[in-house]
Amino acid sequence: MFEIQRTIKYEADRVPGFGREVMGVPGCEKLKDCIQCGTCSGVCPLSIYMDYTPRQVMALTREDFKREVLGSHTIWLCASCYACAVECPREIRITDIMYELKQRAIHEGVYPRRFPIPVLAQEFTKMVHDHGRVSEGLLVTKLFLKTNPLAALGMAKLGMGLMKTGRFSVKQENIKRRAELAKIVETVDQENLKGKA
Amino acid sequence: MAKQEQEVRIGFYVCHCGTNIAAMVDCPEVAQFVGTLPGVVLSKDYKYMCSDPGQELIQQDIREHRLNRVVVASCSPLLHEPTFRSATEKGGLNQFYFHMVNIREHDSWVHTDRAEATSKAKALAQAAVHRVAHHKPLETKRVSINPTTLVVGAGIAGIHAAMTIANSGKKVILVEREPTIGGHMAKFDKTFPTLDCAACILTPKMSDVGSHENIQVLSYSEVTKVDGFVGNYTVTVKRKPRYIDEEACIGCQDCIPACVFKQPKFADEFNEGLGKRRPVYIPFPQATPQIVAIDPNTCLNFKKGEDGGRVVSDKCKKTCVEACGDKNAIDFTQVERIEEYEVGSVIVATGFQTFDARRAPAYGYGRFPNVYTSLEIERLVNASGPTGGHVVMRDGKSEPRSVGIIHCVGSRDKKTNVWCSRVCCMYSMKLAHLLKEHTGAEIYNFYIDVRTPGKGYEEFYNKLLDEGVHFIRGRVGEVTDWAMTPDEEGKLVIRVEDTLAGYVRRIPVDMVVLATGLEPQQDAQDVRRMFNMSCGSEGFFLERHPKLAPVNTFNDGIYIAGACQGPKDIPDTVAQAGAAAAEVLALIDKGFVEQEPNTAFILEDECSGCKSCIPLCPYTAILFDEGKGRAYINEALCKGCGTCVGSCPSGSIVQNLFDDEEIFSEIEGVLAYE
Amino acid sequence: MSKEWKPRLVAFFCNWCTYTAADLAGVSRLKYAPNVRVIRLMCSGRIDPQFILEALTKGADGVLIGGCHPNDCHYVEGNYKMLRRFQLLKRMLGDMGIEPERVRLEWISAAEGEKVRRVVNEMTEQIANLGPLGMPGRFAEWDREVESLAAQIEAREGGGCGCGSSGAETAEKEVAHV
Amino acid sequence: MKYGYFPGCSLKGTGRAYEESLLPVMQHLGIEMRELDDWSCCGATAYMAVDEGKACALAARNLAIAEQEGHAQLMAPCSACYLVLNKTQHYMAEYGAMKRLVDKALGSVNLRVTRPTPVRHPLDVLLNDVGLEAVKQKVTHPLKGLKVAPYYGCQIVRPYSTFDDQADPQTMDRLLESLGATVVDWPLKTKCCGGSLTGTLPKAGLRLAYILLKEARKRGADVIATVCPLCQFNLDGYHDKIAARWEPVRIPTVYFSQLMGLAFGLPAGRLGLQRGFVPMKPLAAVTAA
Repeated sequence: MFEIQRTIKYEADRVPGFGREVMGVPGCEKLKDCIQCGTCSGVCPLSIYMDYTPRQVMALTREDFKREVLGSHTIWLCASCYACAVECPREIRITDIMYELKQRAIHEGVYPRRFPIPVLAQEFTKMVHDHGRVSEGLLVTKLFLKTNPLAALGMAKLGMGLMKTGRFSVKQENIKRRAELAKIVETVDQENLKGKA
Repeated sequence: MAKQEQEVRIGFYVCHCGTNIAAMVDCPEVAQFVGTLPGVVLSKDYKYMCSDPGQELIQQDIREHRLNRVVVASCSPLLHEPTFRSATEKGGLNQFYFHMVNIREHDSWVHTDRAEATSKAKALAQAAVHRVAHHKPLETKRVSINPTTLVVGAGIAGIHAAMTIANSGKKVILVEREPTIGGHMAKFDKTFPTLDCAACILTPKMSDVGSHENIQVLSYSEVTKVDGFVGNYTVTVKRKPRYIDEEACIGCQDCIPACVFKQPKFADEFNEGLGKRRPVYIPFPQATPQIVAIDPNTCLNFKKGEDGGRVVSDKCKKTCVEACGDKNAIDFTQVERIEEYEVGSVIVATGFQTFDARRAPAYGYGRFPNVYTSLEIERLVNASGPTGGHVVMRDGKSEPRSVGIIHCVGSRDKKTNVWCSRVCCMYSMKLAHLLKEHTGAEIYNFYIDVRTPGKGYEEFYNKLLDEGVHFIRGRVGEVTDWAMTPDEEGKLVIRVEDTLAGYVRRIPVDMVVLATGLEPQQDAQDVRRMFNMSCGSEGFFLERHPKLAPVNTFNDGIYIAGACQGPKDIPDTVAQAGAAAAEVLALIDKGFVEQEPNTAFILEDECSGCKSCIPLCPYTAILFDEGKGRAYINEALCKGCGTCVGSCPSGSIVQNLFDDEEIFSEIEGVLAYE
Repeated sequence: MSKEWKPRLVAFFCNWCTYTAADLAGVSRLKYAPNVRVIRLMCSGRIDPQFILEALTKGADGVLIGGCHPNDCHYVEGNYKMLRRFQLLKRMLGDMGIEPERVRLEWISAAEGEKVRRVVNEMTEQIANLGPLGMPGRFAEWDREVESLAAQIEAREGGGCGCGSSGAETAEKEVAHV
Repeated sequence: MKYGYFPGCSLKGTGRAYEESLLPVMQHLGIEMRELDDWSCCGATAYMAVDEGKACALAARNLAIAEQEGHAQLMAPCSACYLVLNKTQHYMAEYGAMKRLVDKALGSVNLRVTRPTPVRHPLDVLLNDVGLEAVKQKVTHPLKGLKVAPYYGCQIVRPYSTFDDQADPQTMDRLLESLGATVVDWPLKTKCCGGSLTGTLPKAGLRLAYILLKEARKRGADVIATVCPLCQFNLDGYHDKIAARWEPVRIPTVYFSQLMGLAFGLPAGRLGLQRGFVPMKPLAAVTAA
């Protein structure tokens, strides 16, 4: 016995306008020029772990398959090494498109649950908002507690080692003008809202 | 002007050009508007003005309505001005009583708002109506055509064009910068898709050229200067010294083995550096002319001179001279010579260069010895190549068991060359076939798209599929030498997304072939300037019209053929060379050209004799009459740029077709419409 | 004017490079602002500064000149010669209070259809921001001022010596300095 | 020579040894580095994934502070900071909307970016401002016989770097040569170290680190030299896990600045060398000399 699955896509599976919307974002406009050559996947160090290769993400985005793209692992596996963007023969900034897709996935809350990467991104952001700087030790600790407490045990040895070499601290770094930072963030939020209105 | 006693009667026609114009410009409205302008006797819109009925319409109206001016609003005057001028003339008017308005290229094709486009068309039409009222009858000037033709570049395009013209009994001067004619094609082993041997079809043609009574081959020479105009060009040719008296050398090649270098030692250009040659050499056995050349950079009889160039040192034993004996063909004192030739027309067939694979660093050319360019493989599979057709890798002995051919290297890439080079798919498949035939290796083709638009090409693709050559659709990410698995050790690893299978793959191979694209020659811009041509944005020479004048340039009497106009394969190149030859022969056969009468003249009464115009003329057409204290223009030398007219302080120079009153009325016209 | 004002540009393009480039823009179906009206000349060297002045006085809001790139002139160096004249003209226009953006010189080769599109769009936008030049209106105004001044003078001097015209001339000079 | 100095969060945490070695080395070369007052997070990778506009505003805050303090140039040793600060300037120049957004956000706290401040990597400064000759003159303990694999990682050469080749960078190679070391030619100079995936998705992230370590060892390197705190952490911190998953590939990974310090004869104990997990054994001889 084996399970079978339908893979056909109907027009109803598309979210018309999604591709155009992404291509309207600064840095993402050249997606229009993609010729599906696969160079991005060919140079990507992580493409071998992806459910869709970067090239497929480009095709799916352009064809409005929003759910597939935002729900993919690919966008979270991108390590931002920019190899694809540099090698792309159409000068598509694939890394920046990945960022845009990550933002949309977070915004819509569609990333896989307990998937550590988006959680890391959010924890990171929160820490920056609150304190202005990132304290790596604290960040990692929080991350593991939120996603996989068991794995935290596996990392304990590394943590101990870091502490021994004076590199691990759960002390929170702070900047002085935190209010200033909060105001900047708030203004961006307001502008974004205005933009959407 | 005083002579305009006659009442101006203008006929105006606006062309729909099918829907090309009519879709964006309301043609009836334009016609209706122009009909209200003073001087316009009739105003019509018509579907296709350039068609026979359209031209007939003009002629008929001239007769019936006693028109004495004609304006047509349609496409670019660069396309159809001659058509309508001739219709005007056939209608019984002087052809220069015509003016043309460009509402297609400059209006309907570039705008998106119908009202705006219509309004622009009206303004442009009104300007023409204003202008044409001031037109004067002019006569064209006939210039005779020198029946000798210059062909620049002796690859297959230049050879074919030269032969075609020479066979009709006309003289040809064929200039080639290398020591032999033949170009890139001479380096190829087989040609696609028929796999007939390049040498078998090319070398007989080469020797025919060499011995043709109507063709003068100037090998190892370069054109450095071109003066004159259609029908009468003076061309300056630099004859580079090959240190051999071309008349005396009989091509016995006894001097070559006699050279003091017992073994060939220097990189052989013809073999893409894969073989070696001596300082005295002949590029390949069937080279034409059959004359050796001495390379002063490696010959021991030369040393570095004070200005950095090579000068004779006389330090060598000169065993070559000894071997030459009383033929006395070796002449170390030879220097560069400058010669001038008079010709009537020119065919530029300067070809292409291949993309430098080092510009695609991810593929490791120059870093990994067993990464080759396609041209190197051409020599490697060639029976007369450096290994006698034995395909071995750089170690000189081992045959590859697996080969990866990477397509589109330096093509379809915005970082290097954006265009498709057209020939790489086919030549890659040809090389795949030959490599498989020679070595039995597994061959992988990595492609973005397989493009086989040519007679028998798709069939060739099928043949390759039948032969079991792998085709993997994916542009290679990188070629590296680090191994992940034991079978990758010591190999070149190609990492690529197999986009059709949907997997990223690592494929270890012994040899990588880079299918490098075609690009304009290094000095294409200099050549373009010399012949007053234009280049497209990619740097290939621009044809006058992509469909209707594919071998003409914007400069009359200068034609282009072959890959200097854009990447193309041998069949297309030969076809184009034939077309260029036909254009030249048509010109020679006609015997004369009519020149646009847009020359300038000086109103003697108004000239103040300030002489400021004289140094402005690049053709020294303006002279000074000391007796009268006035300048005057030699019409035969004037080419009608109007620079002197624009700068004359007393306004005493007039340019036919572009005189002040014509232009001022045009300015007024375009602005009169709200 | 009841209609909404839109910039009007007159362009002088040389036959060999820029006019051909504009044709190429057409063949390539590039879209650009419809505000430009092209006048074809054989060479940018033919451009007399008076053409530009004439265009501005007859109601153009801007003038674009297109010629071959340096070293690429079909007539060897007509473009250079025009460039020299152009520099002088620019200074003069500046003295007249005409913004420098209104008269623009661009080298556009036959292959640069895209550049035609970019330059026309840029210039249209710039001039739309500057607003109408309104030379015809300004001239009419100047004429009226001159006339009224002349009338005043005539009234003051009783119009005895028939020097009305010379009076108008001096008045014009004065007005020009305002 | 004076530069504003943007350390970034890592150089105060896991990448502490980078700062500990870079500052004395630069001082030794007569370069003044003034740390920006009250700098904040650069807006790094993780932030870009949440909100690009905020990330740019954050980066721009630091640029505005640099401008306010009158720095003509800003040195950013961390690769991620280097990239984000550069990217922000590119985006602000290229996209009017981004510039308006950032200007507005900064304006709300009376900060302003009025001119581009060149953001420089220490390698760029060392090669192009200081010059290799000046570096050589300071070398008292040449790293003779030490085989170093220079590892640039991704973000300093891609995509905004102007000072080195994207495919085959050379600056660190030449710097290391001038210290007397033998540079190991290896093809993985600019490959990804796994980034933050070593922590979040070890299966994928650690494999990348493993490949780098394995190849460096195979090519006979004694030590890997790096320019980025995250790279150093990934290549140094996970040897046990890598050994458990694949095979042991122990090889030390240090900052290029630590090697410079050693070559300059600065006290080894003050270069943060004790902070590495895999000690740099072969250097014992060098430092003793």
